Amino acid sequence: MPVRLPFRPRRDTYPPDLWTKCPGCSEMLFNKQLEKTLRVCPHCGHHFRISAKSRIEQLVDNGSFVERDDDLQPVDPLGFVDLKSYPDRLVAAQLATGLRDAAVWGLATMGGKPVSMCVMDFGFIGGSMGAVVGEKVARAGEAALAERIPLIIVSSSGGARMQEGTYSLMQLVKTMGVVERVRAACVPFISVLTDPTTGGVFASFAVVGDVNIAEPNALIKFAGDRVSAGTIGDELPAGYARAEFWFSHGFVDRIVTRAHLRDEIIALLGFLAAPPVAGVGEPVGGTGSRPRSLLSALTGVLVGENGDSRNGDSRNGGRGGETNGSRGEATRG
Amino acid sequence: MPVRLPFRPRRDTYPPDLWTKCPGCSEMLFNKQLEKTLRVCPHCGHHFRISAKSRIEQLVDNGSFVERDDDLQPVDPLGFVDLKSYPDRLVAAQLATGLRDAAVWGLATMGGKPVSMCVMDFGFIGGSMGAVVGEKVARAGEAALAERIPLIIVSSSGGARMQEGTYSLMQLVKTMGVVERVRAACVPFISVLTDPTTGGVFASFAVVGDVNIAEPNALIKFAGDRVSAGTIGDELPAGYARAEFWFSHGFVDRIVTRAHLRDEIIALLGFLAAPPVAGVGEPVGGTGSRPRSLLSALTGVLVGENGDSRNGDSRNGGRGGETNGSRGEATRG
Amino acid sequence: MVDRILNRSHAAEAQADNVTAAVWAHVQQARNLKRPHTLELLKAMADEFIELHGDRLFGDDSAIVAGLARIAGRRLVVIGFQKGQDTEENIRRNFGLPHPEGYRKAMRVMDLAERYAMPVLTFVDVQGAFPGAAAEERGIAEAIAKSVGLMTRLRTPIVVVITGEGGSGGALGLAVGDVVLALENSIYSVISPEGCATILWRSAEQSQLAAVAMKVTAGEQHELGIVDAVIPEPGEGAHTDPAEAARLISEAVIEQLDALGRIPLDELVEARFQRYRAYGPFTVADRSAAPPERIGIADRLRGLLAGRANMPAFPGTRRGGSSGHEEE
Amino acid sequence: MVDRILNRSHAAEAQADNVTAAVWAHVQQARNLKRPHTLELLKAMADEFIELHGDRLFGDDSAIVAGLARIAGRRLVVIGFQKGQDTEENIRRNFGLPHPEGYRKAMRVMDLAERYAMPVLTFVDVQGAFPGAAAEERGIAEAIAKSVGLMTRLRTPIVVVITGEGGSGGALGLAVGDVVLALENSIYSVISPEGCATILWRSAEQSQLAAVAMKVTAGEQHELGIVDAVIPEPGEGAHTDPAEAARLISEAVIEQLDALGRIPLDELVEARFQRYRAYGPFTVADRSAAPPERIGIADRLRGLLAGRANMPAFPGTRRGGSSGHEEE
Ligand SMILES: [Zn+2]
Ligand SMILES: [Zn+2]
Repeated sequence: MPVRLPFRPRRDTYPPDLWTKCPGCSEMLFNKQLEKTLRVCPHCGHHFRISAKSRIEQLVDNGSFVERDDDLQPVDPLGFVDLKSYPDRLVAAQLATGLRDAAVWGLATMGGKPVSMCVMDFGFIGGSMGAVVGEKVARAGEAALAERIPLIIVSSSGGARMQEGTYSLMQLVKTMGVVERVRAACVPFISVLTDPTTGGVFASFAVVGDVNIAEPNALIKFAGDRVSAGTIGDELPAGYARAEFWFSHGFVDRIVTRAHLRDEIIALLGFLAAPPVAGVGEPVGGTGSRPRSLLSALTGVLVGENGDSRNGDSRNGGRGGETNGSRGEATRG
Repeated sequence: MPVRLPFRPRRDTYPPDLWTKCPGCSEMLFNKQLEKTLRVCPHCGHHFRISAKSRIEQLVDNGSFVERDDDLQPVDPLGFVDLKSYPDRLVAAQLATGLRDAAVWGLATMGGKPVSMCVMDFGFIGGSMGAVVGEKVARAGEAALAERIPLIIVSSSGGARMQEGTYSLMQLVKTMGVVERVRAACVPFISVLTDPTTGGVFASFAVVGDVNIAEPNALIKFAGDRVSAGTIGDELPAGYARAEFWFSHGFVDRIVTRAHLRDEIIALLGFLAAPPVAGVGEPVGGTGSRPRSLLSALTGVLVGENGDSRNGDSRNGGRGGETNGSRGEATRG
Repeated sequence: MVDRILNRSHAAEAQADNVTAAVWAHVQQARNLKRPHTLELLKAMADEFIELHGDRLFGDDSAIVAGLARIAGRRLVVIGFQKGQDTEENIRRNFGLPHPEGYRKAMRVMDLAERYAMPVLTFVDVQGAFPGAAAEERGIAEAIAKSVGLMTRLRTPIVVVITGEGGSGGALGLAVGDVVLALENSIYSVISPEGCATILWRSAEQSQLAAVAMKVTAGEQHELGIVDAVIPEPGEGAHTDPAEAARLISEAVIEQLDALGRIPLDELVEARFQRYRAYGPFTVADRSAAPPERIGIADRLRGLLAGRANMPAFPGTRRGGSSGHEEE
Repeated sequence: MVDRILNRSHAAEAQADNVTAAVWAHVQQARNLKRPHTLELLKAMADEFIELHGDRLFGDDSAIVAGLARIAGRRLVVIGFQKGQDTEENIRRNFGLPHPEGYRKAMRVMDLAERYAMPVLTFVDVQGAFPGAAAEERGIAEAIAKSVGLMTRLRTPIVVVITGEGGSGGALGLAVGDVVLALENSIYSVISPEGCATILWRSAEQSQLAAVAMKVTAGEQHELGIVDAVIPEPGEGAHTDPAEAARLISEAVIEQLDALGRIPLDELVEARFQRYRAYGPFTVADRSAAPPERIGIADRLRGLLAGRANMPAFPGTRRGGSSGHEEE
């Protein structure tokens, strides 16, 4: 008999009628207000972590997201037990998040343009990447390849999921294999690194976007566990391994506040479009025609290609206190 | 009426019956003896600069070198005059070296394998690269491409030749364009950097070999003139911009003494061989067949392909005092 | 064996202790400093080896060696991790912990392998990439990602041999291949047992339990389909007879190269991609099992855990995916 | 004008002084700190510009900027050198002197241009690459060589605009194109006049003579076929009316892009290769003019120099090669 998992959509880990203390500036923030600022502190700009579903809602054209493969479910290939058993951790995470695993992928439009999007959820066992997360990233990439539409991955992960052992390690290969094919086919890939993006996720797809965007102050690093475990006793400078650190070290193209992230990606999609046939693309002057996608027919949900905006203007209210949208941007007409 | 240029082969800038003071260890070296050690000091290993002709003699199978395009001659496109006129400098250099310009290229065999080789001569206006040198490098590369035989370039140059102005600068593009085609066609390119390799030669073909070999202590750098002109007042560490510096900074694969250079290149040619057709090369297990070259027919001078050695054993005498042949070599059966 | 640790009867507990001790002894064996590393193996296996140096970007990492080797008459590119044989060399080689330059050198040499039609052989024995700031800030993550990516598409056969400790992403950066072999006493894991214990048990002292739970031994990795074949070690381990160990490795590698050399490159690369594409079992939930009404979480959790018959696969799901190699 | 300097009659000397002064004024104009740089030009020309940062290897060089721009409705990749507008910015941008990371960023963004079918537009205004040890040891030579190499084969149109000082290899790293334009007051040279004077005149004070001898001005470079067309500057120079300068550049660039866009990519890349393949005139000696008997060098030199009628081309040779662009 099937056990019906008590999936419930995670509304809000912060009840709307209560207050949250900002870890950035210690201000008490009214949750309802915080929700309106996309969970960014209006006083200091601290970016709170958000769920995959919230992230998708903030990024895509209203109602355009069609989730794929929400039925993929993790198993316990090693029979792994630490202080808890892995299945227990899975069930607890599923109950807490309403997700079957730490990633959500699907097709959507942004500014009217179809995209393939995969978003990780740190709330699910630290956004760790096991077989299901790797599979979803891979399928998102393969859909982008098949449709020749941009791939957008929003990372938020502690790295590979230890409980699935080397199968988790192999997800680095699986995802990089697909991303290499995406690249070879001249299909755009925008990687968004949010707090935190560490370990094997940073050391695979997240670091190799055509454009790497990071949210301000996001913790991004590879050698998480061992540094924190004291293997290396170096004094680390302030701001070490934060988004701004990676910007100055050349691994992040742009640091973009959450309020500007959607517009930023839409602007990039105005430039990064797969040419009609991979690697060919005869005369490239002119205005860069993009082939009419077959995606609409497949998903049946896309809005018109002319729609460069969506409604949801309420979302744009209450963004006071945001500082400059993106670093190093020179002009933007 | 043609003026007959008084070309004479440069015998030896050091008369054989006299002595030379080694700048490395201040020992007085008998020139005849020095010649037997390939102009390497037997006491301290200092590598004296040598002419292009001597270099070729030391590297190729005896008598196998057939020079090409020895009739290319520089012109004075700018009507350039500094303290002397450029034509005067050219004539003086031609008289001193017996060369028409600072590079010699041709076809030869090494260990019985055909190669295309271009060697620069520092004695000709500091080995500087103008149109003729660029042309010879390009033609050597194109011959390697056409025959699918390895390209070997031995650099020794102060950089681009100022007297030909931006035409000299364009030689960087010309040579890199050809070298990029050599690379794309899976034709091997071994770059040998000798004292000195600086400026535009280092910043073009010399730095991009499949394998970069340097002679010990060779001065190799880009920003030669301006550092020495005092634009930057940094204290430079000892050994700065020497071969060993570049080895530790990752730009030189191997540092090889002159006595071992020929054997080293022959050993590399045992591995680096253009596959039958560029970029295809079906099943690659096995022992790596190389297509029978058509070169023999063209040059008419190649020794048999089985000839893994040449005579000229006299050259191998008198190499005492050489230290280890090459850095970082682990085993060599 | 994890189950045994859970059922804490005295007999089972003793048995679990035995298992744990055995696994930990295996881990210690894999880490034995005297085990032959890449250069020692090459010395025994190769007729000729020309080491190539430098990433052409920043430096030459001595914790990863790479070069051209002739083994049994074959031209190969060999890349591997290298620890020191003594303290001085260990310091020079950063105790075998690579920086980004090591992987970037590896990629440069892999490119030569592809262009000049030489198969690639890698030897994997590394605790992990260097975890310090110097490696981090120069992009150890990027270097590993790119190396892994390159290996998924490199158009030449790749044989990987795990010779000691296959530690995490640092190892993986050189461990993507058409065939993955492992020495009998080697280990392979997604994170070091110490790291795993620190995070999951909140104590590095539980490393032994972590090693057991992660199934790190070569034999277990073979059962999981991550390792294709286990190469036996001579005597009390590879370090007791390095020459014989090298002979056994050489034999196994050549056998694989012969087989791989018969496969057209397009097929080879596609099969390699599909191998890794398939790794990691998962299931597909029964969609008819719709979410129930929302009730108290604690109650539901309790009920669920009581009613759970047997993981891995959740009841009411059909099995999908595969454990990779087992599917082939 | 060099001839005039040599024939040292008084009138000619005065004239030579005038020429030298004029050339040097041109050099100063090209180096005017107020001239608009890449970002200032983009501000005036582009409807949209998204700057991309970082080489994905070591750092982000602020002396080279790169990004995605929309100009007159066209998607372009724009890359250029950037000096500061004031002292603070100049320090931050290292006075516009790039490190290797700048060229490596440029290559990364050029790769995007190729893959997403965007033409490349570069703005060149740099004294030269940063000549310090930090740039040297991280491979400024390698970075420039690779960038030049990539530009010879990039499968998308490239338009180069020399806007100020086209200084040596540092400039060349972004200056390989299908079309090379130059602002009226710009200069282009194989080495800075100061560097040339230091080496050839053994005195940096002779920079003005070096500038004359190297024919550094945009107009002379156009005559030599290195520059395809000169873009006029408004008023007293581009800095006196940056908006108008940007408009004139934009007009010229768009005209070229329109023409280049009609050429199939294979032909475009081949023509670009051939353009640079042909640069640099030389002659072919008459082989019948065999070397004479060996005689005293001094005598021969004297006789030769006396008998020499007229360089450049040695007598007894037929002209070969070409000055590049003039041949087309
Ligand atoms: Zn705050
Ligand atoms: Zn000496």
